[in-house]
Amino acid sequence: MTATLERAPIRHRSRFWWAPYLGIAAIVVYCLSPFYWMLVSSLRRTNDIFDSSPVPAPLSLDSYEAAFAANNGFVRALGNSFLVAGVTTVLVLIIGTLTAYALARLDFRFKNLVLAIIITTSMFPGISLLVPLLELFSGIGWINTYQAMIVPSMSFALPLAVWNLTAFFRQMPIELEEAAQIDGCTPAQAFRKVILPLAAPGVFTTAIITFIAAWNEFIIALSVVNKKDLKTAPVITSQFTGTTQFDAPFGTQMAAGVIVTIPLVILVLLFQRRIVAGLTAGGVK
Amino acid sequence: GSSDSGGGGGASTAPTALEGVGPITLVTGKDTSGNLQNQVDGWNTEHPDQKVTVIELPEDADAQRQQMVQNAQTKSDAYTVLNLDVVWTAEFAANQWVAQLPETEFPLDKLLPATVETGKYFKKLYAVPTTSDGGLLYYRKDLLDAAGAKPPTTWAEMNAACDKVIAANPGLSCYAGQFEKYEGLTVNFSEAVNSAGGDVVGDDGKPNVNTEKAKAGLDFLVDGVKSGKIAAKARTFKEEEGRRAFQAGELIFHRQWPYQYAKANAADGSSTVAGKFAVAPLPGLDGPGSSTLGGHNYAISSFAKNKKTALDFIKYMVDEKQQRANLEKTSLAPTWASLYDEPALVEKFPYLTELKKSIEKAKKRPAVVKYQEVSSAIQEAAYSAMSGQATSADALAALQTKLESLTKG
Amino acid sequence: MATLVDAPPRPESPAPPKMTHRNAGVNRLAAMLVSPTLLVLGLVVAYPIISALRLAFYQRNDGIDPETGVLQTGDKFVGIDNFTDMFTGATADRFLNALWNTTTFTVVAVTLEVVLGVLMALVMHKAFKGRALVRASILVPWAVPTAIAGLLWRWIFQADGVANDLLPGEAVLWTTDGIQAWFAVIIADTWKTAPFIGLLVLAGLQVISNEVYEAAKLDGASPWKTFWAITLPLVRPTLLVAVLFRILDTLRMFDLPYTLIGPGKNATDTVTILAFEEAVKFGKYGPASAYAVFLFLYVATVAFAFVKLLGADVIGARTGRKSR
Amino acid sequence: MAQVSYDSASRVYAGSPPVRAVDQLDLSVEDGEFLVLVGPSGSGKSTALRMLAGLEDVDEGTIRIGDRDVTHVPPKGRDIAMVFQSYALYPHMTVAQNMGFALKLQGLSKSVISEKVGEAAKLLDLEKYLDRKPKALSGGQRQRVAMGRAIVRDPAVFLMDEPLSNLDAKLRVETRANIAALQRRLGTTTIYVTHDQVEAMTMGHRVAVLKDGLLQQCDTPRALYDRPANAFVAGFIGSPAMNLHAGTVAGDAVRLGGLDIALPRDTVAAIRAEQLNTVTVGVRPESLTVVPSGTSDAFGVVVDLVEELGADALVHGHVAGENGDRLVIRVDGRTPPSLGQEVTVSVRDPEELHLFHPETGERLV
Amino acid sequence: MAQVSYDSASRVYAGSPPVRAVDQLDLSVEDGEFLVLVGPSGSGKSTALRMLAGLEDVDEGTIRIGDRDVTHVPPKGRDIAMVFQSYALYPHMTVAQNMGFALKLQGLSKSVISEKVGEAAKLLDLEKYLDRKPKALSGGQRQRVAMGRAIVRDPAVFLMDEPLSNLDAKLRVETRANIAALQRRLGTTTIYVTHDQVEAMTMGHRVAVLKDGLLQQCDTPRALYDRPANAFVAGFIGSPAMNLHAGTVAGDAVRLGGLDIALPRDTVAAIRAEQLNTVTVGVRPESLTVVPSGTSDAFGVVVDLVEELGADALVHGHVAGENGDRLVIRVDGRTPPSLGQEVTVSVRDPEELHLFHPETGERLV
Ligand SMILES: Nc1ncnc2c1ncn2[C@@H]1O[C@H](COP(=O)(O)OP(=O)(O)OP(=O)(O)O)[C@@H](O)[C@H]1O
Ligand SMILES: Nc1ncnc2c1ncn2[C@@H]1O[C@H](COP(=O)(O)OP(=O)(O)OP(=O)(O)O)[C@@H](O)[C@H]1O
Ligand SMILES: [Mg+2]
Ligand SMILES: [Mg+2]
Repeated sequence: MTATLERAPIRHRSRFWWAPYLGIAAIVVYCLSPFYWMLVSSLRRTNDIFDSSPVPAPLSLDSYEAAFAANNGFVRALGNSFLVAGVTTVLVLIIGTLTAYALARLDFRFKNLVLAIIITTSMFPGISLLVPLLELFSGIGWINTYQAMIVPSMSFALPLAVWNLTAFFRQMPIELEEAAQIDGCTPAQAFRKVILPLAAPGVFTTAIITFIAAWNEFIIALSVVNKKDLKTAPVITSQFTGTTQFDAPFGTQMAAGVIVTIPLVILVLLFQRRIVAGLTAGGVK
Repeated sequence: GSSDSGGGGGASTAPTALEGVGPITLVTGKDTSGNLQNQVDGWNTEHPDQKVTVIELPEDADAQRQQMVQNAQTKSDAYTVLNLDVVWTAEFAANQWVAQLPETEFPLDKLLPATVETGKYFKKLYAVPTTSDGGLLYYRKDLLDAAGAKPPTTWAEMNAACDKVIAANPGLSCYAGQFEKYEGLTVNFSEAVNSAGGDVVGDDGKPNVNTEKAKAGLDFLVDGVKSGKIAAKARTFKEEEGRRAFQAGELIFHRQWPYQYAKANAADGSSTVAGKFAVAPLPGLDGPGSSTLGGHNYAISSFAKNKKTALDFIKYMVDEKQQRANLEKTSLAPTWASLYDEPALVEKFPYLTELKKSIEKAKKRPAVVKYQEVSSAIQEAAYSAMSGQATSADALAALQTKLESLTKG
Repeated sequence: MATLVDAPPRPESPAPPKMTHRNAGVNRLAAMLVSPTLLVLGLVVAYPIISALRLAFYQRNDGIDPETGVLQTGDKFVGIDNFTDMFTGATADRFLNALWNTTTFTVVAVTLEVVLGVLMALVMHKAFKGRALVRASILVPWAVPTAIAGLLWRWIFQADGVANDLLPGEAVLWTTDGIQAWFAVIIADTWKTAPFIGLLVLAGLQVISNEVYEAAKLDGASPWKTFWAITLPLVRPTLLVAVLFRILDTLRMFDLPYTLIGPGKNATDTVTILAFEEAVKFGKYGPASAYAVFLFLYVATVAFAFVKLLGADVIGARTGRKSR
Repeated sequence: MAQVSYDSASRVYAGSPPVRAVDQLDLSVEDGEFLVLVGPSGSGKSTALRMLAGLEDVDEGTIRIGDRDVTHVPPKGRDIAMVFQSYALYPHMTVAQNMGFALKLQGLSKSVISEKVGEAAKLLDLEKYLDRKPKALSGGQRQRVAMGRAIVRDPAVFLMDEPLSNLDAKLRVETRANIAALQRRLGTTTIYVTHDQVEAMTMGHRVAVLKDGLLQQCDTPRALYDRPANAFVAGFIGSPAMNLHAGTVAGDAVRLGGLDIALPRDTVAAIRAEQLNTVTVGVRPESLTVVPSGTSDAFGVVVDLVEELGADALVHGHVAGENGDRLVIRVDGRTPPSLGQEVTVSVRDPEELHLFHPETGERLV
Repeated sequence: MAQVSYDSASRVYAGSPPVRAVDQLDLSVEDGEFLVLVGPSGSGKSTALRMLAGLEDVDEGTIRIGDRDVTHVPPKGRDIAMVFQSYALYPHMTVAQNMGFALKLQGLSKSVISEKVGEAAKLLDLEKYLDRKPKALSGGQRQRVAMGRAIVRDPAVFLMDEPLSNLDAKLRVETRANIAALQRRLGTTTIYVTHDQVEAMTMGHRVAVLKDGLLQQCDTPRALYDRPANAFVAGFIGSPAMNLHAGTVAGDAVRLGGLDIALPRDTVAAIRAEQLNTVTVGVRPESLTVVPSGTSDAFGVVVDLVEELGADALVHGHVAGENGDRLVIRVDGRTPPSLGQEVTVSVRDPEELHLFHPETGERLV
């Protein structure tokens, strides 16, 4: 038998080898088709925006030009968004990791209470927090500052980050951490040098989620900042208008939607490399 | 700078003197034309020490209002001049979020009286109108001409015209307005009631919708839906959806704001009805109906600094020069009465004549503190009647009760 | 720990005092690690929550000065009136309806999202060429800002939008009040957030050791059976966290029905929309806070029940060295 | 280099009933001593090591290293190196990084680290694999890496938990010798868990036997083999295991397999003192010899199974007659008896009999 | 029950250079046979098993079970049970669930499952732990669970990868016997990886020796021990290992340790045919005996180290004189020589010498 030659095909081609790929295709289509519509709408001319042909003809970058029109300050807003979301993500990961470590590995009093408190803060309808928060920020002079956007974003992202990281750290083989401690690590070092790299899928997932959440945060950013220089992309997007009061600049908004989504996609592409399997393989029996 | 001491009106009701000179902010929904910045720049070069900074809020009116309310609640001095929708005046005035303004400081007599009314609360001026708006009936002149019909002045005429046109052009629908459940529905309902000779809230501030006339008004809408004269999908229309339908040639009559005029006439192919329509005053039950007033007023936040500058800036903005420039640039309806009669402008904006009529005859929406709740109640009543969930009589009776409790005082 | 009863007392053993000492050390370390998180949460969330709690027992004075039309200022304490009004007052129907919507949205949407999300995770987990792109595209819906997603879906669902173009038959008026609006919200929400669950579950999948799968293969498990008996139980910790947070979020759902369908529609009003309208539109902060507080309690109850029923290992009583 | 002692140290896992994995352990290991810890699977060996390493709470009692009470000292502060039974390799590091990790933490320079790692790798035949990650290694290679990680350091105490269990015989003999030599050279106190009889007998200065968390005996290998403290140790130490049977006391002799064996005087005295009728008699497989049939003081054994080990063979059989006790005899590997055959067996020397209390299992004298 | 064969099967791990973990393996196992696979750590034993199980790609060649070419059949379709070297227990299932999983998949009823699991647990002394999760078990207990998981099924082929390595000697002997008995009773074809000499010698019908992925020899244990095909096998099988030294050919004799040992005639013929001056001479530790000094045909050995194993002792020493070869002698455990002493040693029987080609290592005759 010439198994060598036929190996690969035989091994992988069962009768329904294509079924998983069909599934993948279906899911990708499901996820992308509304986005595609967004893209298509953003590429239509303002005047045939109501068209419903699947491919815009003629293609037009009007909407993008409008979005990037100098007076919109959209580029600057993108920068602000990056700053706010980036700082939020880094800080959330740092302090969330510390907390998650304590929750996953230490046995201390009130642990469940702490977990409960953390998640409790995710139970209050966010819009009800807005006015008191504004009062608070006015009181401490935070209006028109980056931290006024960063700190609330952090507090919205933290509960999930902590819970998720806790679940991950708890799944890491404890022997590895023990081995590191024997090797002379403090618990903190053991955690940082051994557990954290192995929990990369969880950490990067948390990073992606936090970043996206912070990137898309709207109502706080809108309320605590009124200087154009500090506004984030979603806020600027909400201010896009057409030529009159009632004229919803749908194309421009969709263009903006595409533009603010693209960096996230790139980010996901970058981060997802770290979401890999088998990091702990070969570690313990 | 100006050396006028801001003269407050009545002693007890004008608690704050409008004082202080220096940089201020103008808070507004995003400028649609780019002209605002020009106007502000103009002011800024004249008054370098009293710079005006524009703070743009979201395009969505509810979001604008939310920001302004929040700002008032936190008593922040970040906002100085507020660009308020006409219907917000009462709420902002009653809450003392905006300062009372000295009437004598403004050329109110040069403005359209109806618009000035929208800036008043309990007979005192809190806001100065800078732009106005009124509803118009857009109609397909070509089709009506072909069917030999005249622009209608009553609903009956309109229906009759429709029947004729549709007989020749099956598939068209007769009429649409803004019937989605939002502020536009309040406007359309109010217009219907007013055009039937009724009142939503009387001049005495008492609600008055449980009347035959109001019912006749509501029935115009309800029957329209039932008979199909108003297409089912029109119940999802806001301004833009309606405009699209009209431009696509699906509608014979359309109640719409003036902004549609230019768009529907665009010759770039986006509109199939360019040059085929005209505008008329809204029709009514027994004769021409009346529109509801739209538009924006400038007011001064009570918590702001440099109110004197703010006052001067508003004066600058309502001035004829600025209004003319604004009209030319943005085609927004001015409040400066004489502009409507300038031939040059009328030629450029052919609807001005009809619009002026419309605004002059227009009624303002209820000037009540709890306007938002009133409006919600109206929308609820109109929406449920139009969707057939309630009879118009029941809906109006319920609305009356609701409004009474809301305006109790 | 040192409390085992059947151990004979050993007076010479210095253990008990030291144990407390050691615990004190652990407690202190834990306090240090946990406090930054609690601080941030405290700063941003605790104060507002407390002030909202307080407001729930107040109502605004709303008499108008008949001369000037100026509103009276200040709040009055009304006890639990705001809460009783919720259930018996003029808006009780609307509230109960909103509560029903909130609940049904949560049950249905979260269920769908879990199913889809897990499927997505499995797809993203599979190794094949171009996986990175598939991963990225699956996450696209979740990356689209909610406000824009609302607009987008409104666009799709409008009377002559694509949804109706694609569907056969009469055009459906998705955004008018009625069951179709409810479905529209479910569809949009599922689309938007299933990737979130997918991403979290994906990460959970990565830490399952391959050997366990090999063992299952040899034990004769079909892929389907492997999924149920091996994969699912092993991703459970992460899946539960994902679902828990989705439940919390969906119970507080606001943006999507608000932008997609609009407020005031019976089929899609949620409790948060009511709270928002009361507060932001009508300026009635007392009742609004009462809604918020009620919702808060409701969410807490659901979350508690969820954790109790399913999530013993989510909060994991046993940790650290005790179990190796 | 340090002395190590457990003072009534216990580890109790919560549960119902609680598992007393290590129960009131009293054990002290001299400075520089090589102590081998043996015991059945689940007897608490790993737990005892982990307690000493600081990885497991000490629920009762104390543990000392040198003069220090380390009961509550974190692992880092104990200066201990450990080979984990489950390897516990760092999956994200290469073999070299795994081995050098502790050194890096000590702040040694790169060149010193790579030198030390190189030495250890050479010792363990791992040079070819230094750049691989653990998952690309075979079981035995992983175990050697785990071993190497402990060896490169120069700790006060070595703890090794079955460090050679996955190695082949040859490598094992070599590594065993290497470790013993290393330990002797460095003089590092070592506690070594194994289940390999040869390792237990050859490597340590003393051997401690655990059972169900309880220490049974701790003595030199020879003493353990020659004078097991109780029937359990007797049966546990030595492979194949000692034959243990109930024997009837008949005057100054004990009756075993139909054979009366005279007992030494002090043994008899002990039996008398306890007023026993039966005793547990232990005899090692090599204490039995196959003799020509007809020899006196011998009994017949029917051969059930012969295991040939090469050098010698193990004869599994039962005493001829009904319900005869089963026993194992070690015979020369070149001339094993055949299956079913009846061979005549005698006890080499009555001194080589071990007598235990039938109930408590304690050694009699 | 099925015959198994590897036909030039290879497994190559990508890398530079690629690792040929299993290299052109040709091996066939009879239906019902018990084949033991041995080899140094990293020689490809686990890989060979995993190839048969379908867990590893077969890069060249084919694998058959019964008459079927299963090279590309998924594991599920092969009807194989395997004990993993790293256990691979299901962490979320109790011991009972771990063992019953395969049966549950077969759709057996609860009562049947619990009966079978109970039986296996009894066999493996796991009854007390049935409700525990793996992480609350000791290393040996985990290994037994892994074993139990394979045993409860009734597969066509058993694959066991060092299934007893973490068990103590006693349990190991018992389990070994149990497995052998079970295998004989069921007649299930079994491939068993071990590095334990005793297991290798006693359990299997045949033993296959791997080195660097290459099959060295596959024969009965006895044959392997008595006639190793090459120097590698000779050194690998048997513990302690065979003494292997270069010997000079001197006429009909070979000179070893200053001693001329006459060779059998066919051996001499073979040496002549190859025109060799030196050969590798192998002699097992037990083929050397300590004789009274002065005996002829003997040589002096200086004792370097004595390992007492209980029954016997291993004497490590070197041939007296400069640079004398190091060698190991097995002596009676009761009278070991002491360190530094010079003992006189002779070869028990020249027939017990093994001669290998000095370069290829192949056995001569
Ligand atoms: N993923 C891999 N990549 C590269 N080489 C590998 C990989 N997995 C195993 N190897 C190598 O293949 C060889 C054979 O490994 P295998 O596990 O079969 O050895 P083994 O005979 O079972 O050894 P042990 O007795 O130590 O378990 C080893 O040298 C190992 O290092
Ligand atoms: N987390 C736990 N909960 C309950 N019991 C446990 C736990 N961990 C270990 N045990 C039990 O404690 C006992 C001692 O375990 P330990 O690992 O010390 O045994 P061991 O002597 O090392 O055995 P082996 O030779 O099999 O490795 C075992 O019976 C084991 O089942
Ligand atoms: Mg152990
Ligand atoms: Mg192996």
